[in-house]
Amino acid sequence: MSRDRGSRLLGEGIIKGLAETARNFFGSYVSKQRLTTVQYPEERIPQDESFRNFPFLVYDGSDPEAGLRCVSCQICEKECPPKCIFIEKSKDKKPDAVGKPQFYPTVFDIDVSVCMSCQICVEVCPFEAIKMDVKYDYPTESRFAALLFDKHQLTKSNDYYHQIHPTEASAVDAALAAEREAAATKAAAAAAKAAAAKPAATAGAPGTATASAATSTVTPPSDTTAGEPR
Amino acid sequence: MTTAWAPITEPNATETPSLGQPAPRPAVPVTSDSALAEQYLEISMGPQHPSTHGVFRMNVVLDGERVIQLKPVFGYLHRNHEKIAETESYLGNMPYTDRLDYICSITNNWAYALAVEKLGGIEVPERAEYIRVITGELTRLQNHACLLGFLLQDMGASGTPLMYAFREREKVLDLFESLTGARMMCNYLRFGGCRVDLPAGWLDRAKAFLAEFPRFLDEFERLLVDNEILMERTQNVGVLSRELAVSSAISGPMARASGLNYDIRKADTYSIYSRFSFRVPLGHHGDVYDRYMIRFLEMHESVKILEQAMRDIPAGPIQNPAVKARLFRPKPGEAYGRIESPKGELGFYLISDGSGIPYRYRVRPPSLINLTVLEDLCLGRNVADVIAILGSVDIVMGEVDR
Amino acid sequence: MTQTPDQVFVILKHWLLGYVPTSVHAIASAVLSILPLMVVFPLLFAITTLLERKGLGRIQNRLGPNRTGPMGLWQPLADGIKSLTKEDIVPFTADHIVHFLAPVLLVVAAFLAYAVLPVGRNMVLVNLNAGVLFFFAVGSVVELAVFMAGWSSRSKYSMLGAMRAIAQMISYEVPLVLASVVVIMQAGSLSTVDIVERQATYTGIFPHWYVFTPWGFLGFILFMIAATAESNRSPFDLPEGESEIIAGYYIEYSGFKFALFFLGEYLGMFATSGIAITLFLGGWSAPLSVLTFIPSWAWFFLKLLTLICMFIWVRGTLPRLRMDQLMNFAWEFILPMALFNMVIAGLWRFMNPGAVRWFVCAFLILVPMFVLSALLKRKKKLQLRTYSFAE
Amino acid sequence: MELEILKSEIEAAIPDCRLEIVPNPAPSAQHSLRVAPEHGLAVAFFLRDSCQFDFCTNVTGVDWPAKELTEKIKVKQLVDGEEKEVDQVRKTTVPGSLEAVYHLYSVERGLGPLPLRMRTTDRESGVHLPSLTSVWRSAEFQEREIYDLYGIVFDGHPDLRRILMWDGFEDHPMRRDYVEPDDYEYEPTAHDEVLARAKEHAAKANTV
Repeated sequence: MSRDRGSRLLGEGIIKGLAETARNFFGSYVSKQRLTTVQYPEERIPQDESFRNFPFLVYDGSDPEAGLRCVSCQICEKECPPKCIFIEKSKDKKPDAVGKPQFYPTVFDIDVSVCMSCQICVEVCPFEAIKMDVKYDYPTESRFAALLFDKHQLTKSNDYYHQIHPTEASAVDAALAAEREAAATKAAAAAAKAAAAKPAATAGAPGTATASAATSTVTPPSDTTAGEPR
Repeated sequence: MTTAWAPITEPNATETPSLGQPAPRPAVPVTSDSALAEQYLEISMGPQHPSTHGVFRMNVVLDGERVIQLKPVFGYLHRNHEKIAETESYLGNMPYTDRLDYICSITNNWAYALAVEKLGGIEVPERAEYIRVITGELTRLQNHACLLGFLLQDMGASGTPLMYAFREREKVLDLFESLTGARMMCNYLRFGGCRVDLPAGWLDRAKAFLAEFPRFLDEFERLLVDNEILMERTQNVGVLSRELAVSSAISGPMARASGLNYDIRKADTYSIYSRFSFRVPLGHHGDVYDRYMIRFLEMHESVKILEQAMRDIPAGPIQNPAVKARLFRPKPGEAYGRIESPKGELGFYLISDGSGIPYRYRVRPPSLINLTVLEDLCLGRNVADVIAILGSVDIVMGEVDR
Repeated sequence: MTQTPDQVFVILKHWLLGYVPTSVHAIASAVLSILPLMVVFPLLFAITTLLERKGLGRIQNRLGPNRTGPMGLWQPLADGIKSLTKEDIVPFTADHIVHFLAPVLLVVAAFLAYAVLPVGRNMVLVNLNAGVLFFFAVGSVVELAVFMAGWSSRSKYSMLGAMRAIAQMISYEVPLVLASVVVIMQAGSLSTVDIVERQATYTGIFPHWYVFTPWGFLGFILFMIAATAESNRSPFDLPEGESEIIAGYYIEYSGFKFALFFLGEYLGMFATSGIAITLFLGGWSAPLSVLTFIPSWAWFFLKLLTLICMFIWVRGTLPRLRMDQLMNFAWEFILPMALFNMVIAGLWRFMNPGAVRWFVCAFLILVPMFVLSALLKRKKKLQLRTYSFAE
Repeated sequence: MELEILKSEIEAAIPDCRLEIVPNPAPSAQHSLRVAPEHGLAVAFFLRDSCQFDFCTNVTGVDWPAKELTEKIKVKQLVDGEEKEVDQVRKTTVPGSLEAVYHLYSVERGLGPLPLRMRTTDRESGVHLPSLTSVWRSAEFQEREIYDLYGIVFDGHPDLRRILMWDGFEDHPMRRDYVEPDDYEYEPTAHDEVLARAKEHAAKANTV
């Protein structure tokens, strides 16, 4: 874009600049595009659906303790770049959504003053147990203790998750539902096979064996790194 | 009551400076010791200074208003990014690269991803390459707009061009927020592709933004490009010769303003830049005005690239399935990958010893290396020019100090 | 005394004087004249700070202050209270007496300049027959106050700012005076009241303002450029170049002294634009003969507000000049044009009136303007650059 | 491949200098050229002037601490009377060194990265390398950074000072064996060892 122009009066560029600011001055009364102020506390820019801030733990159903998806496999604790997640695993197990006994975290702290909401934990979690929240204003009185969110402050229901990230939540639910069906069909197939094998193995207490056989033959959970769906 | 100008007494050199005391100042050439002797005024511009673009300090020795000696001082924002990188996994380093040049976070991610892909020999699917070009060029647009605003703010135009530039930048950041989830800390690219596909309607919003971006460029040009005061303040100020530019590896718009035809998108083509037709503007004088205009013309070129990229972006996967993000262990070896970031040549040099953690992780910071010639450009000029020249170098302290 | 609304303040003053015993008559009349000026112009200063921030905001696509009061109306009050309550820090090595006196001297000098300003029909504080001379004499005291501030705060940045301020103000004082000499030549008197009287007559509905003559228009432009420099306003705000030397000579001031500096600067701006109105825009006279029913003081303040908006508009647009460019511009462009303008005014005076005179003078002004601007351009090698493109 | 040609060219031009090609197993195949420190300057001038490598983009410091290689070898040994094959673990320690890597490009000939490497004799006393700032001006700040973070002293550098750390700092933080001082202020996250250290410091602080 080369432009050549003879020598002009000294002030011509300045006058053009002044005309430009005048257009913006009068434009600001007319067009919305030239007045970009948003009165923050009263008006707020509508938040985009994929906005992310600090993480939170998802639980299905109504009871936060029982429906917690997190099985405290501590992958997110290892992968978190600024190391701001602290998990302590439970001794006993509780049945998860599919009914399989899994560990659960007795302590799940996230130090929000260190977390940079980079969502690496969401990416590496194999159980869709941790998702990104959208709430960003957490006024607290002390810098360290109050900003260390414990499990109760972090757990939020799945329909809250549907509220803030609708498309992502429905995709996650679809994937989980598919997984559960696969697990259920495999369990049913295993039960059927066990039932077929049992009559061949003549006697044996039918009732309790099939029940325990059904649950135990379902793919035994490997304690540390579970299979990775993604 | 002392009427004569009593110089502030020097802390005697013997006592070691405690943390509160300033370090004993370097010997300032004082011609003779009589009270009326000609003394040089030694001021420190920064680290708290309205126009040093962050915590950057210059020890300037002035003779009246003319600069005799200018020593830059770095390190106020030094977090030892490379030491942290030697304790994090490859994936864990990606969010930290956003914090290098915190104005263009996606191009930082791109440079790191490119280096790791060279290290691991990873291909990137078509659609991911197009998304990378689109987000990279959008980053260039908002970085150049941002810089022109700051440069004019340094030269006294009280906020008006800066506000116009930021009005446009906000639109780009909104696009990034809806794509990656965060406005400035995108953490969006992965080794072998991107993290999330374009949400529905994102491409149309991007096209709408692109349609009216040239209007901002024309407005900016009418506002100031022909302005006599700006021309007087910037023409023939801080001239950088082509030989000095090559010898001190100056890269980016600052080098092209001195006529050095070295744009990495063309010279060392990476990704799919060979498919787009765009031109590289070159200046002939290498002064602050040329650096201002080159960035201005580069915005026009970026708009052209974006139009072509948005027109023929294919459907398809956005992530190379073979690459496991979490337990990624490249084979031992080393690789140096570089891209044309808005500030210059941003390179990553990675040495891997086969484990999941990089053995050596080095960032080639364009801002720091472009500052090598700051003293050569500023010698003999006066204080107002030092600020204009520093503004035209376009530094971001996150990248300079790492 | 014809229309009462025009003379309402004069009548009010005389009515009040009636209650005062004749012994203190002189002092009371002086106080009754000074007091309204001491109230009106600081009030105008308050309004201007709000106008400036709202105007700059609108230029920059934003709203400007609107939180304090309906349209941000109480913002000046808030600023005043803030500056009163802020702690007044004086650097330890500062020269305390001179440090304290600088803002006081600045404000006193600024107020003195209003003595000769004809705010309305026979509403002038003191009708000196050398009014303009008095104005420029008092105007130069401001430089002294500025240098006192810079020198006494013993800080390097304030020292740089003070040096710059002195150089700039002195080099723009000369063209300021020369641009006004043209009007004095034409009006034949130094008294501001006579100058306004001479411009208040009309032919048909058009007034005899000097700005409508070619030399008057050029004089007005030169005067306004020099006035911007004199009051350290935008393209020439080098003494307090925020991006370079942070705040120049008043960097070491805080609290009310800092507010006093602003008051002094704005009062100086009103005074110089007041004199510009008196010399070129016909003081308090109405722009059209049919509009004389509006009181004369209203016209003065209306013109003052338009000039203030011009200052704000220029501040929102232009970047800052560098020190040596500022000086070259003063000595190599403004001064020669002002001298040339005096020659043209002389020619205008001795040619018989009519269209011929108009075109000759106008032509004789445009020629040197182009020559000088081309000369200045070539010396600085300013040109629009072309850029090559590599494929 | 052209690196061999380049190596032979250099060795022809500069009589007694020995060059060594360091293969790079990664797919990027950026093989590098190692030169002895005493010939570094001569090789650099030759590369810049005759081979037109005039764009030195990146200067990196790398720390190779001493390594212990343990390998099993078969050793004939007399064991209670007769000859027997016995495998034995032998520990050989590779001496540690600091290394400076210069990535060179050519603007005219558009040549790719040529990493030029120089190693110091050891990591304590012999940490001297020739400074290539006189050849490529871009190395000035980067060599100061390597001196600051790794401790390689570049002889002939115009202004070798610390660039990132403050002048009163003694140690070199990027070395592998750098021990972090544990008395700098940090924000103790209220958890495990960080918390423990904070408590221990608090105890020590108010006792002394």
